[in-house]
Amino acid sequence: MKDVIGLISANFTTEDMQGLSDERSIASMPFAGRYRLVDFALSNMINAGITAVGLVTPYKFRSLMDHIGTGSAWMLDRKKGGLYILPGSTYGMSSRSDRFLLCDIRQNDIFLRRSTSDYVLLTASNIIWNIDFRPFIRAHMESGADITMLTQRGVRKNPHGRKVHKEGEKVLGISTGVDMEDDVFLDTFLISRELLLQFLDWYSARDYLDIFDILKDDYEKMDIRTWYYDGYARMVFSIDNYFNANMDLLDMDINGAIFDEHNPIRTKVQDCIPARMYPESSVRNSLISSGCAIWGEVDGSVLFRGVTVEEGAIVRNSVIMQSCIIKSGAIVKDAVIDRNNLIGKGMIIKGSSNDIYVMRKEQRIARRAGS
Amino acid sequence: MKDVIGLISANFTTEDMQGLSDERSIASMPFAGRYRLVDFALSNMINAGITAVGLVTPYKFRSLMDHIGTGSAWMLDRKKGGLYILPGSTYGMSSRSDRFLLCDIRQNDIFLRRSTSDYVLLTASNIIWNIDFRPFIRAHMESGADITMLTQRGVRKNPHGRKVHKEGEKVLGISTGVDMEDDVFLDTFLISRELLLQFLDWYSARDYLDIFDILKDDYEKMDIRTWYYDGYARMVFSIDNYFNANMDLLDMDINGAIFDEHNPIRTKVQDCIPARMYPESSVRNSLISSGCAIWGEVDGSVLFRGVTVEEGAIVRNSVIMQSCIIKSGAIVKDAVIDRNNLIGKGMIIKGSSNDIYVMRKEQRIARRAGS
Amino acid sequence: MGRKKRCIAMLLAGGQGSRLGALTKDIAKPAVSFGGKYRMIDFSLSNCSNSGIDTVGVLTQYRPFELNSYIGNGQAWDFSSVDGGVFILPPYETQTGGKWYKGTADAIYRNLGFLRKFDPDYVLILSGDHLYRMDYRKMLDDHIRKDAIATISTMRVEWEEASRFGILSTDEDGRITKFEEKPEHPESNLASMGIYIFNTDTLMEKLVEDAKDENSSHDFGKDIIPKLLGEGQHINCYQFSGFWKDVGTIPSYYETSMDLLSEHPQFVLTDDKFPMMSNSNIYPVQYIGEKAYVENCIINNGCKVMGKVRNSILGIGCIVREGAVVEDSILLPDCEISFDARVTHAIIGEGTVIEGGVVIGDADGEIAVVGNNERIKLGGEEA
Amino acid sequence: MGRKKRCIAMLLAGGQGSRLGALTKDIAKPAVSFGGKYRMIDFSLSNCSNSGIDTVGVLTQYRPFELNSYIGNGQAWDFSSVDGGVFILPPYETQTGGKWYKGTADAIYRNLGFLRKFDPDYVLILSGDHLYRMDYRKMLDDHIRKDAIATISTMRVEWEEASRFGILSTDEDGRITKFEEKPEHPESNLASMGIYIFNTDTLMEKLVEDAKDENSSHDFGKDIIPKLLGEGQHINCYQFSGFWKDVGTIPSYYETSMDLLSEHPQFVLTDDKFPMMSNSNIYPVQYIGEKAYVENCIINNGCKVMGKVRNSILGIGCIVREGAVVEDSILLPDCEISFDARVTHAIIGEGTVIEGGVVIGDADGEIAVVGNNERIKLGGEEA
Repeated sequence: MKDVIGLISANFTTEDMQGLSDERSIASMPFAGRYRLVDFALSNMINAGITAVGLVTPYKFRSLMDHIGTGSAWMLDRKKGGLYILPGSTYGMSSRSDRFLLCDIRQNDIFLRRSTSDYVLLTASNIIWNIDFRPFIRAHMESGADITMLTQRGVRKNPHGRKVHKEGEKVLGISTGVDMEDDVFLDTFLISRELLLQFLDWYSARDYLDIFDILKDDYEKMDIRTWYYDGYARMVFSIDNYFNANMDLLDMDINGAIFDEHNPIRTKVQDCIPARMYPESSVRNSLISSGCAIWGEVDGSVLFRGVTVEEGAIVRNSVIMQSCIIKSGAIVKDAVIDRNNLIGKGMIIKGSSNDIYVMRKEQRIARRAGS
Repeated sequence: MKDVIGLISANFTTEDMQGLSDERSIASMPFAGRYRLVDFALSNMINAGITAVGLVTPYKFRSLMDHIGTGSAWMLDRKKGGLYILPGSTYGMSSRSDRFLLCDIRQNDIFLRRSTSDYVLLTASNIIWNIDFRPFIRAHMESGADITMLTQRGVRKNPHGRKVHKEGEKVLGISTGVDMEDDVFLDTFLISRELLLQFLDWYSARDYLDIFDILKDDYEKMDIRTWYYDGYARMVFSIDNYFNANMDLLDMDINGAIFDEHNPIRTKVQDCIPARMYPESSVRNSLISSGCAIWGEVDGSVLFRGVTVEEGAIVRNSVIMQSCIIKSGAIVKDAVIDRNNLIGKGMIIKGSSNDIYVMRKEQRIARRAGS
Repeated sequence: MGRKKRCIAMLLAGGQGSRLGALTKDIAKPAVSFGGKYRMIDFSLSNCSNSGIDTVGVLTQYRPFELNSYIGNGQAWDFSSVDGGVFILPPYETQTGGKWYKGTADAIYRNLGFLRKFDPDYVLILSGDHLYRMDYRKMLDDHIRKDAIATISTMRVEWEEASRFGILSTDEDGRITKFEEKPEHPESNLASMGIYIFNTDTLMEKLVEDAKDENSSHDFGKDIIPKLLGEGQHINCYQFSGFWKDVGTIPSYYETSMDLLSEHPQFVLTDDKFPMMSNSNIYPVQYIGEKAYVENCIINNGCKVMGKVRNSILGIGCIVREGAVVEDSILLPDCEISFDARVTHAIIGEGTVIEGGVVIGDADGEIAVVGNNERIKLGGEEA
Repeated sequence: MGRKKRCIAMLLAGGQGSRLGALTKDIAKPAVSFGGKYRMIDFSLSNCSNSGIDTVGVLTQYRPFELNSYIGNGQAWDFSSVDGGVFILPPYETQTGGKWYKGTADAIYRNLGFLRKFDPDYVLILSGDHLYRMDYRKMLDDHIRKDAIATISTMRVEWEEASRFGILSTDEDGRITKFEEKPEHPESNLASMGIYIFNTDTLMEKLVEDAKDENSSHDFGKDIIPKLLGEGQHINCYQFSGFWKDVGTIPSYYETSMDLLSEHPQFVLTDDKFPMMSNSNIYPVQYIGEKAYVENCIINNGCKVMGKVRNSILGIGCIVREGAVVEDSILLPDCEISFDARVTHAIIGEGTVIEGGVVIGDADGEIAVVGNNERIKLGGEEA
């Protein structure tokens, strides 16, 4: 797929992450025990054979860059193409959720101008999916459309999602907020490189708008189509989205579809000793990452690397991030615990299934190494 | 040198580069045909065996990141340690020339906290030198000083340089502006990691100051020493500094000392065909990079990659950056020509030896691919 | 070509390790999996990397493909690639024909050109299949301090085991006075770990001499060391303290592995300052199913456990289906234990599938071993 | 382990290339320098990379060290390392002993396990020492369209040269009807380039058959292809157009190199869309001194020219001292031509030093060749 270059937007945020994204971008949110959200966009791109990918970074890019490192995990450490780290505008600092800010693209237009590829695949960095982009790309190329938007039937209400309004096959516009059965825009679209560069020229005065906002008056004139994806896909805009997507992976079928060994989701390699379940432990229906040491009970939960669950401690229906320690007798239920937290002896942390408790990082212990 | 981590500051700028640093940081200024200024700081660090290096990036970091890429050119693509890309404060955007802003360090304090090394070697990204840091490090460790500053006898007047005031061995303070024979601070110092972290705590209210400004009242109380370096070293703050340092490399001795094959200055690898001198060309006393095609006359100049000098064209005492074309009969003298410029047929570009002509990038031709 | 090297390592990884039976049928012993995610060679390579040795030659000969692919350019162990790195050194053909490595000393001899290229002051000679954590810098410091021409790393072993090793005697300064390869009646219990440091000049000289000696078996323990001692040369004994094991047989492989499941394992895998690194692919996080039962286990990335697993080690990418039972066993990477199969007191090779209902091993018998990439069906085996 | 591969390449790099004399005394022919910064293998590897082939097995045998180090993990040619990459495949020892590769077909036969591991639909077989730029996708498309079991890439050669090649005849559909290895009286001038695509099944089957044939020399051109034709199998002829050269002798090496200095070289090194990549270390920029004279030259990174250089190619890191003269010559990487030395109509090997005042070659004589890593002194040669 030398004909297509990728552009991943990681310069947006929301306020609905209850503090989990205060010091990191949504793109670098830890997920499913060892991944970060941006892994999905990057892996899907390279699994489709795209070898030149631009990543528009948020202002707070340290945690993202720590993760991305060399790009070698995604085989993007290359002479031709490779991974381009592109600074996003400071506009992304305000909790605005526009995914494809014109100014983010303009200030990195060199990435587009330097390329010789015909098409650009743009996608957001907050989508959990394992999609083969190739049929989508083929459909766009064959249709000759100006833009092809990737959509899916809505599976739940989401105030942050974007609904596509269509008349027959023709896209008339989008609006924010989606419901079940709506055509949901999966924040992924194909456009020719030339047309995208033209947009930058035409709308040079309107930097602080999303590319789909500036299109408002043009939907009529342009050939904008949709392409329907029926695989698993979830977008993360809020703590609920985040929690539910983690829990979805306890479903064998979804887990198998997302972590397909033939189209692997790649992430940064870290050396970590294997997970260790001790004689008295009880573990069920959970993801237990390497470096975990389990003496207690874990059920219906996702444990990131290096989590310790001591004897008699109970973790249920929760997401526990890296290097947390759940001391003996403590109980954690319906919660998301950010990294480096210590849940003291006998302490009880409880949310409820429709109001997940969130503990921000390093709340209970002196600051430790890590991010 | 696992005892020492490195921290390179690239988040500062000056206004004296005559537009050459408008779209790039000083750290990413192209130099000596194929290098960027930051290569010296990075290479000296790794040649001293330092394997964990933080690079505080400027707000406009795209060109720097393009160059740094994976860090693999400096063998910093590692599991333990490696290269950490650290976002600088937006404060570096204003053309302030403070090299070690407290806020730049504070907002990346995790890099320091996470480390287990005892010492931090801080250096600026605008110094051209090939220094073996190991004796400097050894001297600091053995002396037990709080801070050891690396200095050199001033070789020329420089309003941007910083002068070290001493009484005997004791440093009393620094001031801006240096003259011949002054003790010039080479913007490089060693400090214990603990002490640097303490500074962040003590001066938590004074973010927008250079670390040596906040020390004003402390010079008395602290054991701050200097270590004298007598090798070649030049700092680039202005177009004159930049031009002269390029020209210095036409001196075989300086060239050999800087590009020492046993302590190589490393840079990003790019595949480029060899340089080609055609039958009628005349080339003398010059650096001619790969990808150059020379039909005309080049004397006392530095040509970057992919420069074409057509028949009858003359280039003298000039720096010509990547992908420029000097058309037949054109004359370029006493000039710095930024990349992607076309000097048309018969055109004459002339500065003088004390007033170098500067042409910013892509002035004379339609925008072409490149940065 | 960068600076002169102080010390480079030559890692002997050519052996088959035939006493590991089915486990080394198609791969070299240093490539055998250990602890579910490591391979034997990880320990020596990690030791080198953690000891600041940046150049390693790996001498291969027996079925090196998996090993070569695994080692790659050594980046997984933080070997840099510009000044040094890991170099695979297979036997090769010259203008006068090709020659296989005839012994450990011969293998190094055939690669004197490699030593000359890097021109180190010292050469560290290692085996690629030992389990230990060692900072070679301490041994090198000792070698230099004692001003010896060679140093052998040793440790005390149980007296009853001593006749399995090369056994040495020393004077009070640690100078070796006697060396016997596998003596019937050992005079001491100080055993060679097969780890040597040589001054490069001496090594080169002795290897050239040895190559000309038609009676030599070209082995360090059997030929080079005794020869040097016979000449009255100063060979220093470095005493290592800590865990070290040459896991050479199925029972010792099994026991050493299972010890990782004890409360206080003898060999501790984790150590932030001296980590054991490995070259892992990305596998998803360990999945423990709704009906799974897991007790006292080590479980690696990519495992999916739906059945029952007790006192066992599951290598990366293993699958234990519903109704399957795995007890007191080691599953090497990418095994699948199908529905209602039962694996007890066994080692199952990499990529092997135990089909539904099959029973492997029993608690009281010998350790059952199934080789790599097999498919075991009910009522008979099929490759 | 990633997806099934469509096509992988097997690159034969085991040969000595003895007709290159001193240039291949200590390195394999595919490792010989070309154009001052490339090595012969760069062209095949770049072609693979540019053709979207992400997995390459490199079969080595003769003095592979420089080649192995140079290839590394293939990253210099943008071969990724997770799903594919470049794999060095030396001869190896099995439980029944070690065997050297006996011919091109035997080399592939001994690595059937490698083919099975990646399980491609097609296998592309290449030589590691040819100079050309070729998009193998076009050949593969042709192979698939013609529904052949094998395809040979060919080109028209001068009639007088034809007897040096494998010569084919075809029917009007491009199906090969006859193949003769180096015929004395060639029937056509359509020459095999030694580049084959096989359906994997066919290839495996035929290699197994060939291995059992005691009369076979185990060579593709001499055994496998004639056998298939004899069986009436459909072998397709793909006609390549463009520059291609097997630089096998000193004169052809010299001429092909010097052609790079002509106004319109036959082989164009630069092509942004299909670049020839190489694995270069970082050398500083070319330095041309105050008193230097440079005329019609190719000069690579790291060169320092203080003397006079005419009609010559200077490899990376070469030094030409003041008063030295280099004319009509090729300096391979890292040569030094000392004060007042004179090199004319010569090829100087890598790392060789021509000391002050020495005169090598003359304009009218044969091409003078000095091997790698020599030091030539006044009044006599010394290694």
